[in-house]
Amino acid sequence: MVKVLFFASLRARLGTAEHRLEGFSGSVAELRHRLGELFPDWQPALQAADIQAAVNQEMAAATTQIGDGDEVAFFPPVTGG
Amino acid sequence: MVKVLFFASLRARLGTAEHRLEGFSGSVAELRHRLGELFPDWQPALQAADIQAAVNQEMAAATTQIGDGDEVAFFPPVTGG
Amino acid sequence: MDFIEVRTAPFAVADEFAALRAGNRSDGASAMFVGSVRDFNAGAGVSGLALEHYPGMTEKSLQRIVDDARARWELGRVRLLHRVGAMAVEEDIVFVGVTSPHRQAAFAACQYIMDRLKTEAPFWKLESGEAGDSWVAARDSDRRELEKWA
Amino acid sequence: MDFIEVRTAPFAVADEFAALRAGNRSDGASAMFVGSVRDFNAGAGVSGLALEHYPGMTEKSLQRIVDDARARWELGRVRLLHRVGAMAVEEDIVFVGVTSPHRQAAFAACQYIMDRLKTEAPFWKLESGEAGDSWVAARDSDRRELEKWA
Repeated sequence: MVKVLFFASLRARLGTAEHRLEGFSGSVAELRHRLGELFPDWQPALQAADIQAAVNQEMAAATTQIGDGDEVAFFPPVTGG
Repeated sequence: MVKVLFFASLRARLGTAEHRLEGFSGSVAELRHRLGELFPDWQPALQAADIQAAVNQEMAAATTQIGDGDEVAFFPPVTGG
Repeated sequence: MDFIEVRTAPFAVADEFAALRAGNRSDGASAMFVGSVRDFNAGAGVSGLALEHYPGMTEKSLQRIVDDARARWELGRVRLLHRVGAMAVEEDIVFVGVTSPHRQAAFAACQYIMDRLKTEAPFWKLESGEAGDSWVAARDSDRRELEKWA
Repeated sequence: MDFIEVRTAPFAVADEFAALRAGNRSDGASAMFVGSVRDFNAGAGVSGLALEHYPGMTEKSLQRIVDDARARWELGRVRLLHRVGAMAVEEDIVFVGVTSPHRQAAFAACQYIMDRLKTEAPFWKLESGEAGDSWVAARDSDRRELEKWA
């Protein structure tokens, strides 16, 4: 099971903060694609060019590999401080 | 009359904080020289390479002109902050 | 010597400065930065904001930034506090305080921590204002500031 | 919007920060620096120091430095306090606080004010320590720091 989190404007656009996906393994880019297939309404927000990803709470690249038990987060550029 | 002030280590070495000089006009360098003539004991301290001068409370060059009523100060490099 | 905290409660600069200095006889320099809620962003009136973060990742991210600052400069104490939750205009959001024997190191590290925090710590701001609620957009200028540390 | 003071009494960072922020809704950034008495200088134990200045010239010098900072950056409030007289180790000597709408301007101006103060404001330090009293020597490094503002 992969735990997927969404933050800030992305969470607001998707209307959900968390989704759990069984049986996924692949890259961050592939996970984004898979979520778009599962939830076509999510596609525009999920595919936005500035969306970033973290895997197990570390910033991740599109090619970062994800497997069972991982925590993945998608979010817009950060604006703290 | 020119009012001459000395600060910090220079004051300590000369043993005086202030000297008033009548009838002087000339440059900062000439004033330094004149004070050395008047007080030979002061020469080594007054001629030290790092001694700086201010005229009327503004940093001054060796060539800055001084006349009656001016306030001149000699001091070592500053060390505030 | 690091104190890093994500919190909802306001902080007091007096307490943070006291913690940087108490018994600290060797660091003559203390540099501090405070970021506060402004009443406008991109021109629109703002009445307050809600700060969201990614619990767990936030703390790791802040610790890494502080570790990297320590690797670059000789630092004494570092205190980094960032608030989350609801805040009104004029409230303080973030405090960074750094002590060092050297003034330049204290300034540089304080600025470096803020520059990196702005571009990589997972915080997001939702502003409330005249025109309703809106998510604050990241600024290219914040990204460019990082170049000076490359 | 400038507050510049040469004083014998200690200052409180809490009061200075409060004065930088009270009713200040437009400046999101506050950068501050505090310089404190260290327990060593050039290796010798220090128990305290006496700070001497040139009354009249000091205030003019500090005002000029702040004016020059304002000409370079968009600043809100500036507070610059420098103590004179006798101080023990750990006591605070100088406070510089600057607010701005822009973080980089606040940091730069705060650092600029300190860099110039260090090389041109007429203050001198007499340290008391293990080896008796000695005048603190100016540092070449302070002079070199000025080059970044040229």
